[in-house]
Amino acid sequence: ELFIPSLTYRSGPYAANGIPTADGYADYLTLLNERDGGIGGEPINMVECETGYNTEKGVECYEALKGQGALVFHPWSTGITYQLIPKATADGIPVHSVGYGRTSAKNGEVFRWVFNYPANYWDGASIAIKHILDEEGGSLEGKKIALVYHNSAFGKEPIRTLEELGAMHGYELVLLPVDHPGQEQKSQWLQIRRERPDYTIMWGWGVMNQVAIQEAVNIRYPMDHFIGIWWSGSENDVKPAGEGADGYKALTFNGMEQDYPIFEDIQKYVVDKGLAAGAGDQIGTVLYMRGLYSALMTTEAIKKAQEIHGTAQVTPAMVRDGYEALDITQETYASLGLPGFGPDIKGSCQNHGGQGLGAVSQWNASEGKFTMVTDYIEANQDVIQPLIEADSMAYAEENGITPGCD
Amino acid sequence: MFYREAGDFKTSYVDDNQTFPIKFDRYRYYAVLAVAFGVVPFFINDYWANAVLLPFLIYAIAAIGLNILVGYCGQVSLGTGGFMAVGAYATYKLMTAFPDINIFFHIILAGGVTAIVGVLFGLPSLRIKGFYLAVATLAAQFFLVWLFNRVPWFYNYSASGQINAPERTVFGQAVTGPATEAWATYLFCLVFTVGCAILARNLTRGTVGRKWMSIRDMDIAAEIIGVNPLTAKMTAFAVSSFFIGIAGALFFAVYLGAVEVGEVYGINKSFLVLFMIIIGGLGSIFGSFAGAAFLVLLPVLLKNLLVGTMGWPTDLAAHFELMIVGALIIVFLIAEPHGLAQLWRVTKEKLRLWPFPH
Amino acid sequence: MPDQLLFGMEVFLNGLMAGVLYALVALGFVLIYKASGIFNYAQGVMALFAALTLVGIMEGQVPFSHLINAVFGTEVHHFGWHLPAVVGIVLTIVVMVGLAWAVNHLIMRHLVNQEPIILFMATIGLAYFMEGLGDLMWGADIKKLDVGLPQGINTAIDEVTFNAFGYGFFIDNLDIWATIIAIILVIALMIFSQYTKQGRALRAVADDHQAALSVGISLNFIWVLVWSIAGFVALVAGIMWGAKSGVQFSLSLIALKALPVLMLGGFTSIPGAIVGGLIIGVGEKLFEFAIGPMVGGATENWFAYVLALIFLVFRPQGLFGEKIIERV
Amino acid sequence: MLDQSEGYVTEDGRKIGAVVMEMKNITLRFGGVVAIKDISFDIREGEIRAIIGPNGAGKSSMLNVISGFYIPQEGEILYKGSKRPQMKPYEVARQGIARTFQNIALFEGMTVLDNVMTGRLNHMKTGMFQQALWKGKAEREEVENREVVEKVIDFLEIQNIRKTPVARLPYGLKKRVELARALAAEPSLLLLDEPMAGMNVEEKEDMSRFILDVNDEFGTTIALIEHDMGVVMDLSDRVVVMDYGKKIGDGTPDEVRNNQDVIDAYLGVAHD
Amino acid sequence: MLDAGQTQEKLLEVNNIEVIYNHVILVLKGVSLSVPKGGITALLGGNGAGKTTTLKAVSNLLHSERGEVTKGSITYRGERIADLDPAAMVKKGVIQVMEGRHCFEHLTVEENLLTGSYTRGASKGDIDADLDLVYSYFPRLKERRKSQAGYTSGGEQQMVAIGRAIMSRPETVLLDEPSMGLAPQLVEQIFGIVKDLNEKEGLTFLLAEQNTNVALRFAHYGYILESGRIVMDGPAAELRENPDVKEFYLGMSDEGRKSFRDVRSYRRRKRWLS
Ligand SMILES: Nc1ncnc2c1ncn2[C@@H]1O[C@H](COP(=O)(O)OP(=O)(O)OP(=O)(O)O)[C@@H](O)[C@H]1O
Ligand SMILES: Nc1ncnc2c1ncn2[C@@H]1O[C@H](COP(=O)(O)OP(=O)(O)OP(=O)(O)O)[C@@H](O)[C@H]1O
Ligand SMILES: [Mg+2]
Ligand SMILES: [Mg+2]
Repeated sequence: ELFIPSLTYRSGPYAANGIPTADGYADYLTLLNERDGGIGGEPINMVECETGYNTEKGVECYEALKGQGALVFHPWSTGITYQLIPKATADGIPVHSVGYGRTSAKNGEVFRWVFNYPANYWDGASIAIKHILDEEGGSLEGKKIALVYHNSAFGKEPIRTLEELGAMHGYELVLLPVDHPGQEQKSQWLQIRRERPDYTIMWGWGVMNQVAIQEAVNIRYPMDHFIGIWWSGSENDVKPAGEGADGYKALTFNGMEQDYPIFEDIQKYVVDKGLAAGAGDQIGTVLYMRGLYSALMTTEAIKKAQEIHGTAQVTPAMVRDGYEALDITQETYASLGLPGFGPDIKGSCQNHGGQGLGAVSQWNASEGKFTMVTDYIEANQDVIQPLIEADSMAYAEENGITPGCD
Repeated sequence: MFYREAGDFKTSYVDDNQTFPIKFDRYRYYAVLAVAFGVVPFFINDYWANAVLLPFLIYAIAAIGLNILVGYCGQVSLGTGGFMAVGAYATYKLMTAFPDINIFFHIILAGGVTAIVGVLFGLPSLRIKGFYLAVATLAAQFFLVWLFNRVPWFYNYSASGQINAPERTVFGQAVTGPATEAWATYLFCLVFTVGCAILARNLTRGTVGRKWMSIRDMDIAAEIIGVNPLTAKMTAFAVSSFFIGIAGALFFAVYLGAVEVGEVYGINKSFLVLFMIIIGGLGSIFGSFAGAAFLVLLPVLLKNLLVGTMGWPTDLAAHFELMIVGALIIVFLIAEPHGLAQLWRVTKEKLRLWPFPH
Repeated sequence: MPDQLLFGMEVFLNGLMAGVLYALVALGFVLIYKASGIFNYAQGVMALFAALTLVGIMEGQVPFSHLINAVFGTEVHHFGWHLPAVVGIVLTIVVMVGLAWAVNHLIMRHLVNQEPIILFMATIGLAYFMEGLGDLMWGADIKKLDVGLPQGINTAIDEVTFNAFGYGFFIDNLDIWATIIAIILVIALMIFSQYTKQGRALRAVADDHQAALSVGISLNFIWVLVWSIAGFVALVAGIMWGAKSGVQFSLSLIALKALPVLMLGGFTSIPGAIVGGLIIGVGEKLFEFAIGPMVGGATENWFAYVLALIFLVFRPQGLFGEKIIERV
Repeated sequence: MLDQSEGYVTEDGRKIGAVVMEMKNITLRFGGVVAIKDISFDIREGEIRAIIGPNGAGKSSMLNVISGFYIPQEGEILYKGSKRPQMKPYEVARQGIARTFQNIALFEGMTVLDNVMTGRLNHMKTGMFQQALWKGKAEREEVENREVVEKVIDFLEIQNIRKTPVARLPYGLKKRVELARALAAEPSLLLLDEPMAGMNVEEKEDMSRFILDVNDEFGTTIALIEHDMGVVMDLSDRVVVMDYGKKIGDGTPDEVRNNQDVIDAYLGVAHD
Repeated sequence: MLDAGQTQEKLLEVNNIEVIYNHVILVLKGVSLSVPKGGITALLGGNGAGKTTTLKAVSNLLHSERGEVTKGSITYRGERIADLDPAAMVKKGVIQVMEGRHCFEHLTVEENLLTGSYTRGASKGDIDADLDLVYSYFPRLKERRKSQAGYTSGGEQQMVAIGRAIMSRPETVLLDEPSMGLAPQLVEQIFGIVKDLNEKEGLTFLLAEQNTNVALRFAHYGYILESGRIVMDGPAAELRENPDVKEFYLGMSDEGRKSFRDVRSYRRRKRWLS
């Protein structure tokens, strides 16, 4: 049996986002169990543990579940990820933070047990700028770009990257922090209205997203010049603003089509059997698909681990090997019933974070869904890689880690 | 007669001033200490340490601290989270600036730093009272969190804005960092908790404590009979913040190891610690422990019961958990407004009279 | 006029509007504090709960559907109706009155004559409970709330100011509506509390529960009454804020924006809530506008509190609060 | 009037000393209300000085002025011969002035013993750090002061309620505990605001005895507000009568009793 | 209604009640008394005897003090009142003037008085008339009617409390230590008012007092309470003549009133029971 815990937050301030994510994650694993009898013939035992997005509860969950032989942890919260990095490293259990968590964990030589496939926040910043470059025909000279961000570690992540890129492309960066929780953003949006930035990028979370989008609509900011990070781009964020939000863009690293073949299987093996997680009403939403994608990466890693070690009953250490050997291509996606679903990912001991590919999606209010409007764009690794190197080495030094692969 | 004090005579005022004047209580107290120091470390595992005992011990310190301010001195404060953050960041700066000094002293010093900050934010209490003061202390909460988030010097300019506790040892045994053993962190915190409890007890049974309580019960009368409100309130803020600072330091360094200020030391923490002392009992050290135990254990218990034993879906369980905690708080207050400590006292009084009802 | 001044004026006006929105939340606190000396921590959650209920009723959501489905294995979600806003609001008021009744009979009644901090604690328990209940009843997803209030830039003001200064001011229509509603509410509540018998009784209760009982004021009645009114105010606040951010859990956090307003205006003063709101709104917006960029921004959260704190040092009972009686 | 500088000897042979406290032309206003209007009087060492007057006359306000809690708009206070600068109430207390309150101001959350111990605050000097460690100086000091307090407790016969929280005590006992708290401070001047309100005759007799004994044994000067004329006439050496903030009489009980103004304003009928 | 003096009709009857505070403190140990319609009944006794507790048991204010009547019964006009809340008691015409004033500090004196008329559906004119009545009894209050009650002197607050009760036009008033802290003139005056109300308006009074002397002068019947038990009762005139009462409650010895100075030793309290 493969014990895979899932730290969910189906309650608390971010429950609206936590529910679809957790559902997608759970449904995929259930599907594998029902359809394939697990992974490599070994059934999956998934256990949810509710964190409410609260760090201490996360720690409690971790301690409770690690004792039961957890193979890998998805903390689903940056705060919890930071908690688990040292703990899981000491315990030898992989931690996978999908598009959140500590960016420099991409450096596998320092963070031996931590993975952040398929992309990180610095990738996100770079992808957004690349997209803007495309829109502007290749030059951002003299342009003004505003960053509206959650005033926390998470929100501050892209600043360095955006500054570096600004120096490179010659745009001016305007920083507009929004304090938690972000229900009042009048000041920030009045400033945007005055400064008229050509583009606005948003690093938001929770209620901040909804308010920002509503305010943007109120000041009639051109929505297609407003780009959110992937955590600011779910149906939850745009729906309260109604029609006005039409055209809002957000980054993504997974597909959001409504006709993947896998849906038939999910219907047949999961929903119809009454095994759907939660209320079963989230299938196909952006966050559901992200949860599903996370499960997909994890199970692929486990498959790899089984291949490498020739046993179906893998251990956490083997799963890490599987993660490092992760190699997901377009064929893989297609074979899983999700053609074109995500970018190619190829891991290694050094690279725990994938190739940094992401796409831009856009909200279509009348149809009520996001659609991808670009192909997967590659982040500017020349800029990002040195930053990652510097940050991870600082961490290594602080904690007495000798970087390297064992 | 389960509970007897008859025949337990005191012949000196020293005896009468003891913490546990009743023999039975005293022995029970020694027994608890013996188990805590001598037995628990041999049976503790990561789960018990990290999910239950460490938070309990650390919250108990914070609760004692807040209880001194609210329960003994009557100054309601909602700045606990912010002050804990001061303790945490002070330890972090000290740990990284003076790596050769024992962490033990860093934590005490961090308490000292918090005490100073506490006094600073306590000054308005000379003018502002009651709930006005409570809300005013939120200024400290929000400002401090903003400050630690804002000024990179506090987090040593790390890219993530988080602080991470590097490994530090006591007697060669790691108590912070990833490579700690459950028993070591437990004992480390236990020493602080017991130490703080004893200090708090000493302070509250003597002149200082009486000054605090007189200010709490009737500040004008207290001033007229000779209590200087400035020193009384400021010492309460200082001592209280000292303990809270220590709690914040341990919370960061020993328990969590990595912290982002807004998330861990947010306003919820302030409320949580306040709940602990109200549920436990204002103006009671035992109550601080009881309240901390209640609010640390209850959610864990409920979760294990509802999800683990009864197999409910996690989200339903989480909602019910909230409802049950809320309802229990209310039920407790209705049954005994003065907290678990008072409940315990009444029970003792009843036991003393047992089998007679009055 | 120089640009900075124009911008400053725009910020000022928007600060006023934001202040009104804070005041709407603060009003609920004031009412209950005035009538019982209780600092009602649950006020924010009540706003959330009211808004959730309103949306739920309007959209025909089946309450507790998640629970029902989990227990009975059914698949019910919607009744399949869409009610007009007015009907929804009326039904929600009925629910809030029911809530007020339950709060009084299950909680407050048993805590007569207790110290304020104990009552405060009880409202925290209530907040927890309602948080869980709200989620369980209506689900945790973010809902769109639309009762037909206009939203977005007011073009008339934009044009007028553009013609006058060459720079169009941004004023949100929703804010204008909020202001109108708030003014009506404040006037009505002021009349109620100053000039009616019930209003006087309400203030008497706040001073001394026991003495109020002894002159025959029925605490049960007074409390159900004020909690109902507070529930109604919470509904109004919930509608306004819900229109901005969608109805979701975080709505309960608006309480934190109301607290400094409350301090500044005085816990017991209805006009104080409005004046305090305006001062806080303008103060924090201007500070963020003028000083914010120098210190890195996002100052609004703490600035409101610091501003209120400074005020209080000079006037410990807030601007309009009842004088704190100090006698021996 | 009695002569100003020297003391005098009372009927029962007690010797009264020089003036310890002199109130000179005190005026106190609250907004429009004039609580005290240009009042002067003195208190002599060792005497029992009563202040009487109808309700709202300003008696309690006068005690509050002496305690430093109200600051008069006009007038000055001479204490032990020199002008008292404006002081905080706790500084006044440190000069050896203790008092009780009209509406009992005990610390409800504390036990009787703790309440009485607070009376000794100004005699206890150990710092906070020593207190925190307890053993040694702090404990010694505590015990020493406890002994004094126990004497007061014995004196007032409240041994059996030592450890009871005061909130539970009936009114009369509370009054006595308050007196104990004031006595514990070993004051040189004791201000009593209606110490016998709400007591029956028997209890008043006891309380009278306590007051006389304190005055006798410790030579404490006492200023006393009381409405029971029997008590006032029997106990006090000199009486000040106030009405509507004004002084309408000052003198020995007999003088006051027969003062027509006093009879009109306060006594109603001539008391025997 | 207007016939002075007591009648035979028992308005209020307390039968053998026991009261416990906080589930542990037994305060009343079987108290019985009855209050005839139109009479002034005095409840006398030392500190802590349980007078206040008895009154609160009648007005049902005990619940808010965490006290409970655990045994016995209380009837008003033959009806059990255990389940009524205090407001209902006021509506029935029973109002308590609480010991220690309990004014509404933040309300003005006049507003305080007006709260007294809360339960009445009376017209503004009637209420104003009553207000004038109260002011005529207590002219001092009229002067201070616009000040916050919290800032008035002790005696003024006592007047407010009594005036407030009158405003409710009660049938029975439970008066708890009305004389406490009042100037002698005013004590007489207040008892005079009580007597007036009793005789002219036919109000019934149950009066808890320490000031035995005055109380027995005005009351028709008296009960003496010691440590939670009734130890003696009888018509006021008789009680006044009882030697024990004389000695312990009136402070008189055979030679008339003694000086407080002459009490040379502390009295060993004499108690009938306990
Ligand atoms: N809330 C309470 N909790 C506990 N004990 C109480 C409470 N109220 C009163 N008591 C106790 O009940 C006893 C009777 O008190 P009560 O107030 O009825 O006396 P009383 O006769 O009115 O005395 P007094 O003349 O001093 O007012 C006292 O011993 C008192 O300690
Ligand atoms: N802090 C204050 N603010 C306003 N008015 C006050 C204040 N203190 C006292 N007063 C007023 O001053 C007058 C004198 O009050 P004081 O309490 O001194 O009277 P008193 O002589 O002690 O009367 P009693 O015998 O009734 O206690 C009263 O009219 C009172 O209302
Ligand atoms: Mg007075
Ligand atoms: Mg009484």
